Amino acid sequence: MTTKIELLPNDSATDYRTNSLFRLTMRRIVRQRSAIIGGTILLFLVLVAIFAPAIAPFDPNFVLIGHEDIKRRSDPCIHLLGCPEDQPQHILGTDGNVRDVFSRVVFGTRISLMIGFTTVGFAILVGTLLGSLGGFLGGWIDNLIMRIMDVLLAFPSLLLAIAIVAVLGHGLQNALLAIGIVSIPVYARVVRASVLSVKEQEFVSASRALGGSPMHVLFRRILPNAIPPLIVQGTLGIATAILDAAALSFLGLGAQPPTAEWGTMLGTERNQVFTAPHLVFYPGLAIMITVLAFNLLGDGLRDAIDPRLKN
Amino acid sequence: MTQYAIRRILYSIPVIFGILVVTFIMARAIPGDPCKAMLGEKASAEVCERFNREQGLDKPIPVQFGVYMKNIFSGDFGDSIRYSRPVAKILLERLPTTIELGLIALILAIMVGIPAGVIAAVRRNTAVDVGVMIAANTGVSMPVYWLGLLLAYLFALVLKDTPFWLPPSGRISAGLSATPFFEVFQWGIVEGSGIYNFLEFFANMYIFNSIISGNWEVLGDVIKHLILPAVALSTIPLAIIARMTRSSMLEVLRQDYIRTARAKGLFERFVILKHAFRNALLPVITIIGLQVGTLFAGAVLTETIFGFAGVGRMLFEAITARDFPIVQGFTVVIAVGYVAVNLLVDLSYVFIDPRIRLD
Amino acid sequence: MSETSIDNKTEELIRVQNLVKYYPVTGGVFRREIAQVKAVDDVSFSIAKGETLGLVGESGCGKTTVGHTILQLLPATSGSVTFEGTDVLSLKGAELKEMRRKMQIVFQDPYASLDPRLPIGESIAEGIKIHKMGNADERVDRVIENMRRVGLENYHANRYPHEFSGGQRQRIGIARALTLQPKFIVLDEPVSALDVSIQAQVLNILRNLQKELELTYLFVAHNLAVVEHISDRVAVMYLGKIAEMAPRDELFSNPQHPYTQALMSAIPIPKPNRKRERVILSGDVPSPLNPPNGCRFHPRCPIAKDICSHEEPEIKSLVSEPKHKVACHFTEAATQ
Amino acid sequence: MTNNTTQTLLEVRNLKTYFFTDDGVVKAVDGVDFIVNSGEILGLVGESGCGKSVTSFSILQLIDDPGRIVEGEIYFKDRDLLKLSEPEMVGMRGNLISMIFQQPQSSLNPVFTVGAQIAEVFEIHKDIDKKEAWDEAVKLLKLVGIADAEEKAKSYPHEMSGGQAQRVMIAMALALKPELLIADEPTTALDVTIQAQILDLILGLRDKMGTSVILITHDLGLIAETADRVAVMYAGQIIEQSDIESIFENPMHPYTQGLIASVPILGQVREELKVIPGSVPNLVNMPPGCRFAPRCLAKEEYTLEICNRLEPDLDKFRDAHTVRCWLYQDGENHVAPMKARE
Repeated sequence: MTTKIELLPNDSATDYRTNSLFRLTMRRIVRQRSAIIGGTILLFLVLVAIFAPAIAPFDPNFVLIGHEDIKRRSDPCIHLLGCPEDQPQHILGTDGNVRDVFSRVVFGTRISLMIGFTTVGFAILVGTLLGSLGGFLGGWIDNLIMRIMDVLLAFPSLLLAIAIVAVLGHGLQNALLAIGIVSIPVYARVVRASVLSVKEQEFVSASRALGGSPMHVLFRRILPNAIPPLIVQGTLGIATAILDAAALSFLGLGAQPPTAEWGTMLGTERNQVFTAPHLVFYPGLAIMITVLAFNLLGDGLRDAIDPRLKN
Repeated sequence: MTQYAIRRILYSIPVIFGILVVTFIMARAIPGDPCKAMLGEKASAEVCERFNREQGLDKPIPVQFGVYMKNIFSGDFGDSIRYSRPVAKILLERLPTTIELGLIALILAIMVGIPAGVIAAVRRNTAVDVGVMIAANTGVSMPVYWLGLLLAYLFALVLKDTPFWLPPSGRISAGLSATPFFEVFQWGIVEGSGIYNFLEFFANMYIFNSIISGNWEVLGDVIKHLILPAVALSTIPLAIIARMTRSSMLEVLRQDYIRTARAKGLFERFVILKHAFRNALLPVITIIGLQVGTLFAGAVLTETIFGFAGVGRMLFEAITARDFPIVQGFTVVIAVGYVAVNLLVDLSYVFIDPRIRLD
Repeated sequence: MSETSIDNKTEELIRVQNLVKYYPVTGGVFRREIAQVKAVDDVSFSIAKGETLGLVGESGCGKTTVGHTILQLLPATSGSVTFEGTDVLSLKGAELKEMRRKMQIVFQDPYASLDPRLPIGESIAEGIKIHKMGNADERVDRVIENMRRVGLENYHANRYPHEFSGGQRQRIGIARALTLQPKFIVLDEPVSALDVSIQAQVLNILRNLQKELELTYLFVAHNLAVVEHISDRVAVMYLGKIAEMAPRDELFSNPQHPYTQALMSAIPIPKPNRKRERVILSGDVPSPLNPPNGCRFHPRCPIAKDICSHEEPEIKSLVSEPKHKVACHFTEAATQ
Repeated sequence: MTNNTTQTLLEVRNLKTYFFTDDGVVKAVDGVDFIVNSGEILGLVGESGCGKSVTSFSILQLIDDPGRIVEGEIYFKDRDLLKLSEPEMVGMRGNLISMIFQQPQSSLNPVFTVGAQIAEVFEIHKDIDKKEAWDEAVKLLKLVGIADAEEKAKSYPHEMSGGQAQRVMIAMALALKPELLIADEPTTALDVTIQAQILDLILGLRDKMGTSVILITHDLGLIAETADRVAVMYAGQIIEQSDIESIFENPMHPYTQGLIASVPILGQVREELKVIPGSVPNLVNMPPGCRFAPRCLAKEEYTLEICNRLEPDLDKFRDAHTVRCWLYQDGENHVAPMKARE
């Protein structure tokens, strides 16, 4: 025999549409003003990075001497805004080596986004491995992993990155490695914490009671549910990584001239702040906007994913 | 309660040991010949051999580590290659500058960040809240050095010849000097003695020194020099503290006991200031402890821009000059100091959260 | 212990003997183990095929731990669980996996017991996928069959847990437990998180399924009225031990243990103007970390005497009704 | 204590409290009317999400964002609470009207001692110093049956059991002998044996002080054993209201009937429990007509078509027994099938 139970009143049989958690989350994200603003800026930046050669009027490393009648560190000149037509147009002016600053800022987008995604990708990979291992296995393995993470966290992260670069040698690659290493503990902790909390959920017990092996339980039940906080942390982490990488470059430890990297551009011209402030202003603004985009997006994602912060 | 304290203190021992291991490895992990890396490619074989012997680099690694540990615990961080002086001495000279700058920045961040966060939480979803959050998000996204340069440009150049003018670099104007307070008072302490070094450390904090010795002209000048770097340095911690205060307050405000407080007949401002704030403070204090790290890292950038002869700038110069003993020594001290601050923060919970006492 | 014989006419399916579960308590500077929470302390019972044993008690009495330990979701400290002659607690790996097909569980919290990322059809199918039973078509048939059993429709399979009400989710949990065609199901407070009108739906389903599929239940709950409604026999737990156990009608008409009596009189009955003599127990339930010496109930017991504070009563059958067992110094059993 | 004439202490008229969420307007309380006479216990019963807690928070105006009282009057001794200024309302809370909650432990502030939290009530409403307030708090703790009150006053909420914490909450609520106590599921989070203690305590103190009580619960047994009158809520409305005997012996609304029949009763084994099909409607999209119509078996039995179109009123039926159901009411082109009106 079967037990007949009437359905919910709003369970009309014709309504076959389902709402996956993913779609529901997407809808909640769309409601977050900050996520939308951050996402839009990010989309814009990605487009700029992809189409940089089309947008930039010059090659970022092209020295204009001998091609145009232009001085070093000339002020921005925009014809539409009243700059005399007989002067060559450079929207953001030129730098100390007589290169077009606008083109360099545009190409800098590529490097910064690349820095953000690669370092955080690396840190998430390693951090997830360590965190899930520790959280799932527990015991001395967990203890050992977390103590090592504690040591890494005992250094102010940017300072540790500086020290690592100081040892390994200056350069963009080493800077990326250094920032990647110092970000690992954050992800290891996030993953471990969510593994521990998901592990206690009844649906995980149910999976075990159904005969699921430890690997099945870890990879099919626990880890997928630990991903959302990781995405939030990763987005915020990209912001920090870009900011830190720019700081390293500013100090001359990261990307080396003539690379069109925003921190490097700022660093090489920082003494000109009183004479040619545009050389300092625009690269810094680009850094800030990019970092802000990731911060806003991360904030919005967190609010959308963490129902406790919702009404 | 004491158990919690003891456990927390014991907990930091392996961490400090780890710090020593990491910094030890650092100096040995230099790719290629460490001697050439430090003394330059042109260093001859004999020079290098002597250098390795002096630095103990020719001994087996475990022995080197033993020596390293022993030296550090006796306060010996080796000699700077560039200055040929003990690293410890250089550190002691430089530290007061950074502490003063960092403290002012931290106080600024707390005094502005916490009220901003509380107000944003209480006025949730109003223009005030949105404004604070936009400012905070912009703040955490700001490159410190960029903000520093812009501030310098604005206050030193644009506002030149106005009362708002501020000096773009240095700690004190040329022509003024911060005579150590013990000399002003003519305590007659012998230069170089232990007590002299001790007092000099404090005298090197100019604000403290000029208040003690009552030199108001110097005080004003020193404060003028401190404003820009302190503001730049405090931006990120301030923004982070404001955000954390807001979210912590929001979390607490939806707790059951807040409803109880209202149901008792408490006026809203007491509900917020008495019942909510104290509970919201815990995560904020943790985050403040972590900001000390941000301040140290930020000091490298800020001091470099504003020409402050502090620890941060020295570290930067040492890295550029490949003066490894200084890099190593400074890193150890900053990391241990950072651990100590966070230890103190954890211990302070005992006084704020009664639940910890049970543990 | 004396709990070995149950009704001779019926076949015994599962027997729990001297089950003990202690949790370590760490403390001190080095977080060493300094004490043990005696969550379950020497519990024995058996359940016959097709029977429902109700396990009832207040929070912290160890009733849920019993259910979880039987299924090896928690390792037991000592004792044995015999299922159809097999010692369950010693099973590992493939043998344990095989045993899981026969013993299932339904959890208390309908919200937490379903993976929020999976459409419920997938959740229900998880067991048969793990055990690689049948081909894809057969699996779909099995899932739909079990969804219908609990009153869900085909098209529900593609929906997600958050689209269902609490009662529906609990029915999904039941369907998931049924797919492996188990013989025995631990029902761990299956209706305590549900509204009263929904409770009745789920209780009726559980009853009908038991008849239809010849299931055996261990029904864990804190609500005495619900337990009375669904059980054939009832065991009352207090601080990790069974205080009293008897066939349902016997227990409710003739409660012997003062704790059982107090528990029954504490339950409000929806009939106004029925003035009852109430036994209101004083004090709180003691912590299982430091259970009282002697009879664990003695500090709150209205009839406690000297002996109760130092001698622990054994669980014994009543002279008049051998199926009725009580752990109290002051029942007729004591004079046996 | 005795009341010579029944006086109305609290009257709620057409109360509407809505929550303005991203998903739409949740009409948690949508036109609630009831009265509480002085000295009586009114049981407010209903399933989760029916709006009984929101109703009680509305009385004290403790509705958090994004909720708002959009309409209605709440007369407390002939003064409309909704028209009071904020300071006047604050002066009422904890003084003339007080409240206890479902989760006693989380309802106490973890960073203050329980003694200080009780003493605070005196400091707010009475002009007495800290020392006196503390002494009063200790006295109250003794009154609510906490042994070793002097010592216990210095302890923190996490050091107490749920039962003790609820005693502290009761001490706090009854400190100033309020005229109305709102008890929101005061025993739901507690074990049955502790629940009996707490109920005993509330009833005992009420007899001493003559406080009127609104007892909010989902437990029909609890209502039957404690309340004088009952109001049954469903989907944001009161659907039946009467004295206690009448409602249990002669429930009129099909929902009330179903609710009573679906609960297992100790000592009464029934083969099959009666079931109310379906579940509570979505409070954002309420069905037109009667809110219970989609689940109503009586509607099917009598083939009432009006239920799906028009909402019935809460009508007085017999004496003080009111019910919101078309079975007993005539409407446009509708003649009540049970002829219950005569």
